[in-house]
Amino acid sequence: MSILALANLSIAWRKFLAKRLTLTLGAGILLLFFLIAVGAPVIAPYDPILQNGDVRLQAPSLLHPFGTDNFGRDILSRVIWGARIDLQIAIIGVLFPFVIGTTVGTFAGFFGGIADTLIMRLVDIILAFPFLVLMLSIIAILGPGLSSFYIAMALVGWVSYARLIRAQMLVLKNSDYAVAAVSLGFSRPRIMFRHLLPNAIAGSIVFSMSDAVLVLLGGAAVSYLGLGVQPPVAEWGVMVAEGQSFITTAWWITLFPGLSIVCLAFGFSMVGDGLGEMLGMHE
Amino acid sequence: AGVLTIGRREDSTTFDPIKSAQNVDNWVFSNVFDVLIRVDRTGTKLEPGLAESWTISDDGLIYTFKIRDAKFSDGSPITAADAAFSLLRIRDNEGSLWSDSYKIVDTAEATDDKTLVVKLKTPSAPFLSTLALPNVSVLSKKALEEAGEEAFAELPTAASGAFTVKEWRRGDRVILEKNPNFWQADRVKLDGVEWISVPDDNTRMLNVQAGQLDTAIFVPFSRVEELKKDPNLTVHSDTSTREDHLLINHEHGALGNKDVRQALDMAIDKKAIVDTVTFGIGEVANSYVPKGSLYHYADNYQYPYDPEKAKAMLAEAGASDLMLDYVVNAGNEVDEQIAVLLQQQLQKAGVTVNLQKVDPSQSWDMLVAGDYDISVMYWTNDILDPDQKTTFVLGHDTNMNYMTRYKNDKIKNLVAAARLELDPKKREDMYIEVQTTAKNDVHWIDLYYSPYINISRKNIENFYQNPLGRFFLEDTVKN
Amino acid sequence: MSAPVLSVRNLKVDVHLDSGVRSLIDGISLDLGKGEILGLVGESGSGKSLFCRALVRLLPSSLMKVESGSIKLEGRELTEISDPEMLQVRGGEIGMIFQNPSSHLDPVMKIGGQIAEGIRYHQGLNARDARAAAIEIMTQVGFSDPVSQYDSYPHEFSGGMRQRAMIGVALSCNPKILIADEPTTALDVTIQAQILRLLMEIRDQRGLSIIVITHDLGIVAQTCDRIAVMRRGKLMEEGPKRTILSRPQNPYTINLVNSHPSMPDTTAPTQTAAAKLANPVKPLLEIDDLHVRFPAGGGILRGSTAKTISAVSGVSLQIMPAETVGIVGESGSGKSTLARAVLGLTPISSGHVTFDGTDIAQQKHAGLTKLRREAAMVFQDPYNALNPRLTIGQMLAEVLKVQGKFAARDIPTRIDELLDLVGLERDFANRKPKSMSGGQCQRAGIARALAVDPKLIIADECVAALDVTIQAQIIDLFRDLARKMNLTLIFIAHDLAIVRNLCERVVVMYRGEVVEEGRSEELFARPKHPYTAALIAAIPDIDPDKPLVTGANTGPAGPIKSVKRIP
Amino acid sequence: MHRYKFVLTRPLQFLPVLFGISVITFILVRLIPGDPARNLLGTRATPTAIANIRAQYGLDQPMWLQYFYFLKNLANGEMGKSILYKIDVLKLIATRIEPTTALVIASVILSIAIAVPMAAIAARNEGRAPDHAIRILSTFGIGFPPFWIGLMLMMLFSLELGLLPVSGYGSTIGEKLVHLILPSLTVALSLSTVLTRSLRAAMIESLKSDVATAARARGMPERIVFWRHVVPNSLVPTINLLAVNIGWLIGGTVVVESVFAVPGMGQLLVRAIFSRDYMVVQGVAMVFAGATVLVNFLADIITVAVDPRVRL
Ligand SMILES: Nc1ncnc2c1ncn2[C@@H]1O[C@H](COP(=O)(O)OP(=O)(O)OP(=O)(O)O)[C@@H](O)[C@H]1O
Ligand SMILES: Nc1ncnc2c1ncn2[C@@H]1O[C@H](COP(=O)(O)OP(=O)(O)OP(=O)(O)O)[C@@H](O)[C@H]1O
Ligand SMILES: [Mg+2]
Ligand SMILES: [Mg+2]
Repeated sequence: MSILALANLSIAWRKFLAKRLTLTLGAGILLLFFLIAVGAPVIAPYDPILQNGDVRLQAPSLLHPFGTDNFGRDILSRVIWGARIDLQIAIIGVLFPFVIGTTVGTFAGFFGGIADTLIMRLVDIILAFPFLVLMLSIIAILGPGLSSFYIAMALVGWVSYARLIRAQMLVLKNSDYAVAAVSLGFSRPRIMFRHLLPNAIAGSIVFSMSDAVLVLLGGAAVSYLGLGVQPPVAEWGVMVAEGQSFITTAWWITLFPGLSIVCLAFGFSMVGDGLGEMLGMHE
Repeated sequence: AGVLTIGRREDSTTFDPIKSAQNVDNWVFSNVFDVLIRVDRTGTKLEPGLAESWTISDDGLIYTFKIRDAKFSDGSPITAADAAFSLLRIRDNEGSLWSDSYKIVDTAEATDDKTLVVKLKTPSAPFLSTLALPNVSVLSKKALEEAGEEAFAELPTAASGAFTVKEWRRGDRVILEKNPNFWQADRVKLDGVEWISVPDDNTRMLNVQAGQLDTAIFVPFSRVEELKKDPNLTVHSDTSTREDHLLINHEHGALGNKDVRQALDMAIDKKAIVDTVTFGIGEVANSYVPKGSLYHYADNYQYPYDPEKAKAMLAEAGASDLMLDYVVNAGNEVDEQIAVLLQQQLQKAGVTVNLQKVDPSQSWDMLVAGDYDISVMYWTNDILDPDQKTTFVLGHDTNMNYMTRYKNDKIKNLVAAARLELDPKKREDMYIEVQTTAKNDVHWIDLYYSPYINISRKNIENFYQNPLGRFFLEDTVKN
Repeated sequence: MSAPVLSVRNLKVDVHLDSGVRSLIDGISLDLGKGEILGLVGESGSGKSLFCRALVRLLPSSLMKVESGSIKLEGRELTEISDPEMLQVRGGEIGMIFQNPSSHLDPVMKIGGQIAEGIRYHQGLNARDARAAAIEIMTQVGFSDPVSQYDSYPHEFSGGMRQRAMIGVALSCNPKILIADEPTTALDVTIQAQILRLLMEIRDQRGLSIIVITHDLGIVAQTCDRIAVMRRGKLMEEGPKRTILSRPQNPYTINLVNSHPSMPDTTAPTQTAAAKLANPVKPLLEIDDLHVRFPAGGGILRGSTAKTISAVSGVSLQIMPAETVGIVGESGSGKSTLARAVLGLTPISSGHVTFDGTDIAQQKHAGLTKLRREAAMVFQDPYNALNPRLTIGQMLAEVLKVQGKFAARDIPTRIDELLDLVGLERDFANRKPKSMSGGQCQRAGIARALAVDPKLIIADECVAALDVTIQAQIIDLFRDLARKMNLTLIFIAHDLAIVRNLCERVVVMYRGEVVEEGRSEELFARPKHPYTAALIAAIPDIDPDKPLVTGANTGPAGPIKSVKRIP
Repeated sequence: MHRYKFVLTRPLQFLPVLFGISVITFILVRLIPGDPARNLLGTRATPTAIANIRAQYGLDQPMWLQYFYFLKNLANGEMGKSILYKIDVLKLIATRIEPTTALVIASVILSIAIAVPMAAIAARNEGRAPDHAIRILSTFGIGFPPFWIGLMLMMLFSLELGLLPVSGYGSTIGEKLVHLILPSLTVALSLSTVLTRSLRAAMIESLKSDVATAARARGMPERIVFWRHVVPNSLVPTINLLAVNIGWLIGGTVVVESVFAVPGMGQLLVRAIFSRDYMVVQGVAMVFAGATVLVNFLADIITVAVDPRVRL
């Protein structure tokens, strides 16, 4: 490749950056967290679960940039390892609801009728159901742990996607190109999945990014009530919750994991905004 | 003078003493209802309450109480009939949570207004102690029947204690007012008391720091050091009967082996737990009978912390790759911290621990079902006598020795005998034997004792509770 | 011409994009005399709207800038005044009427309120006086019951009434100049005629100066005094209406004038039709007493208290093979519904549709399969009818694959053929609808219809959104195709001029019924039904000497009586 | 009015939802491991005492029979008796319903009061510094958990400045209002971020809409264009977002109630769940669900009132 081509490429890239600043910035943040998560064993200065009675509750210092907790564990290392769990929570916690909700919403919106009515009533019920009762009971029934949390999230979370997609489907299935597809003798699955779904899904993709934030917070809320990730695993929500008894004496225990949640959330919402701009949601 | 405000975690659930077994309720009952016999401030002696004096027949079956001249808050006299009614009610009432504890009572009769005669089915050394329980407080038969049980439980119309219930704002606070008809009314300095529910620990402390509450109870260990520095506050540390211990399921594989249990005991650094979890406030426990309680054996054996030896013992017992399921109570900060700590300590002895955090109700189920290997629980005494706890923990009773499934017939017989032994000296010896045997068997692992920690503003004096938890608000002064 | 009210000199507007600066208005100079109506014509994207917005500093994007030039309003230089002063100019001096009243009227504010708003702001009247003044204006623009209509919301009115309201809003500030940006494109001919007449009346009453933007030369011919022709941001030609229409100088203008469909057509397609009629055959499509009803209340815009809406009621038609039939009628008369019902895209309430001998209601499966393989539809809105995520090539390939008439190997060649057929370059196969102009999309839509290799094509208002030059191209294309491939064509439109040009037979629909049907030249020459007559009379002719006739001239929004009233 | 016909018919659609919720809560709470009787008895529970309590509350009956009684009670307007508090569930809820309702309403009002100006500033400065600042700020609002925000507010306003009470609820209206400021601010800080985002997007769209252009073209100053045309046209999607979020909001008060010691239903619910007080969990869930349904209904009415085009 010639120098000229490279220069052109970099100009194009810069233009893309300027245009998609939000998206790029958001994706950059997410990528950073991803790298941190992947590189945790290398980056983290200490073992995240190793307790050290000699350095309990130490304020941030050169040795421990984020300080230590009441077991003398290094907060920085825990925050770094926490990225693994929290990214996983955000991704899996969104993926399942997304897939389930999208599928259900597509069918309900496209076919309508009794199935649609039943599904929408179910959606109403879940929406009206106190989230906490549902969450706590599902976790209690399934036993504690991340997988229960995912299942609970999926059982509750699909509703939003189903609603979004269904609403889009109702509009799109009467659109001219859907009618055109019918008039051309296309099969229903083809119309649903090849023609309508790709056009209906943009809103859900954008929403999934803010949903990721909500899932992270849901995790934190469940942790506050004591049913989060099992100790001694480092997870930001749990760290924040555990640190609450030290808020007045050792602020660093809550602040750094809290800030990490904020940054990750910020990354996700930037990507969401960026995708929205790109997919022409706000126009 | 003045109204004392006390911040606590949860609000009361009822004012019918027989229908609750929770400290939140009992501690308020003690302010509102008086008992025949009280436990003193040190928690080691009984002292007269509404019963001025009492005699016990030689066979230990018949108790005769002389009821003091006292009035309910509505002005009616407190009679032996009321006392008999209350005692029989806790035994017979359908809604009573305590009937099992009073099944030993055969009859209770008021022979006259001031004389109550109670006949037991069998002799019982701890019986007098059980009369000090707030749940068996003396209620006014007339008031209760006039108001109806439910209404009375909402807002008692007659109080026998230092205060009457003026208002109960559910979920928020219980408002008590001085009872002018209380027999020790001149002892009471406060005009009233408000028990206010502030669930969040930080918020509760902040309320006292900001001067919006006079006192707060349940101070987290982690906050003590800092609160002591606040010039406006006094931090109180009152001896309690609380003991935290590690339950072991004796029915699970290697855990049935005494050597393995002893190894586990040696693998645990209790001092480190005291330092980390209680911030040095607690004290390493050496017996299931808490320090300062009746018949506590101070010289009981204490396993040394020796992870190497523990490892060797485990290997010898063929349990070198021991894997244990540890049920942790979610939402309990202290429990979770102990779990994290123990996990690492046991690791050093080659024991792998899986933490299973579940909510407290569920952990009960798992413990009862034997669905666990180890788990940390705690116990506080309701009565002064060690019999209650001993029976539950070692009496081979219906609860499988507090879910440990520990079996030792010698202990079983000893516990039963001690209950009947009326001679204090002999009883003490028996309890020492129980304590040493249990320790040797490692029925569970004693971890630490911890005090009640409360804070109050500097203008509050004489705010304290006895080891059984009773707050002596009749002595409290608000300046 | 008296001293111009508005005088624009050498106006330049640029847009500053990442990719560089593009000139959108390139040195335009124009004068507008007092009481004059100036017609601004030109193809889509030529900068007509932009020019007018530049006058009042309302450019649609922050990336655009007026680079140079002067705009003098009665001697005052508008490019130099401050923003607050400009607020007074907008509305107060220059009023705007927009193309699409549905989107420019505030849907959540009462019509009267929107008119009164400008009055209160510009004339400082109190609420009561403003209301009175607004009612006065509403009367002027032809509201029949302004006092009660004052409190109605835009959605409660028909398109024509909304456009009147829009004019009322513009008049409310009592401007000296009125700019009407394509004021009638969304309306059908009869309403269009009423609105144009209204504009002229207002000019006469108030002595306003008006700029009318349009792409329809007929409108210009009927209403304007002077014409300015724009193309690609430049002024092509400008002058008195008659001069431009009769002796256009610029080649673009010549093309524009020549492609106007109302020009007498010498190559009438009648011979072929006559030839076909000589040997009668079985009809390809037979519609017998067709009814389509919709549950009421579903239509948000037309909600009524009736239980159902009869969109099509009792239509019977026979279409012969290779025939070209036009269906005309005002908006909402049921044309699209009829088309959709015929193709089985909307459930039929009663009646029969027989396609090539198969009753599609009775033999549903067989009928629909046959229909889907042999009939195709071209949709009204070129953008919406194409899946935005597929390239034209992918779209055509999919149709060909599903129809299965070609081997997979031959599909690429066939796509090229189809693109050639509709006059698109072959590399359009790789483009998505977003990057194409309306006309190009329309061609792609036609290519898709042809990909089915149909016997019957139903084209639903497929040229309404396009400008005349492209319209003409597409009409030619259809004519060609009909001839070459022996197609049967049903052509739906509300533009009668086009239908007259293209179709052998015309069907006139009114409120769901067929009110008249006949051979084109006959029907246009001697309409039997008064509604047909009104429709024909309302076509703005490019000949300025054929005056514009508002529908039956029954005053504002006068309804035209149907012969048979529908209940 | 015809447009409001749904006001009469819509409530019928609530019934299946409420019925569904009753079934699900009923089954769900009973599936959670744990025993209300043991909870009540605490550490000293003996099997006989447990059996005794289970019998008293009918927990020893087969599940379907329990549900039948539950429905029968419900038909009589009763919801059973709390195991923990020993009183009628409805009576219990009645004592707790006011603080939660007040908290939710105050939070909603406060979040709107925060969200509207924030969104307005952001939308009118789209792509410029204030817009970015507000978007970053609003991410902080959701990133930090309410108990953290709540505590910070308390330390600032109560401990340092001594302006507001730390926690609690009060008994007079004035006291209650003062007590509600901090908790509702805490909820509002997170809720308003969601609203701000949605409102900002809607406003940006509206600002570029033909309606705004038309208003500008008739010489309306930007202020009038914004408040009279852009804002009303941006409200509907936000109202619906709020309605959808109301369930979450009501649930979200749980944490805030316990942080600020507000004696509301959230606290009641948590305590009931943890002590397996089935009847109370059922009752509160039904009330929450009813409230959610009601709010959505209100949102429908508001939507119809705000946007004359909408019919339901
Ligand atoms: N927001 C915008 N950003 C960039 N370019 C624009 C924008 N709006 C319009 N343009 C460009 O400005 C040019 C002139 O547009 P304008 O709207 O004036 O056309 P027009 O003559 O009114 O066309 P039409 O008949 O389709 O309304 C077009 O090339 C168009 O692509
Ligand atoms: N899905 C539907 N539900 C309810 N009413 C409908 C529906 N589709 C069409 N209508 C109504 O049926 C009538 C005929 O509509 P149709 O679209 O066929 O008119 P059209 O002649 O094609 O008008 P246009 O020229 O505006 O395209 C109208 O009153 C319309 O409101
Ligand atoms: Mg234009
Ligand atoms: Mg149509």
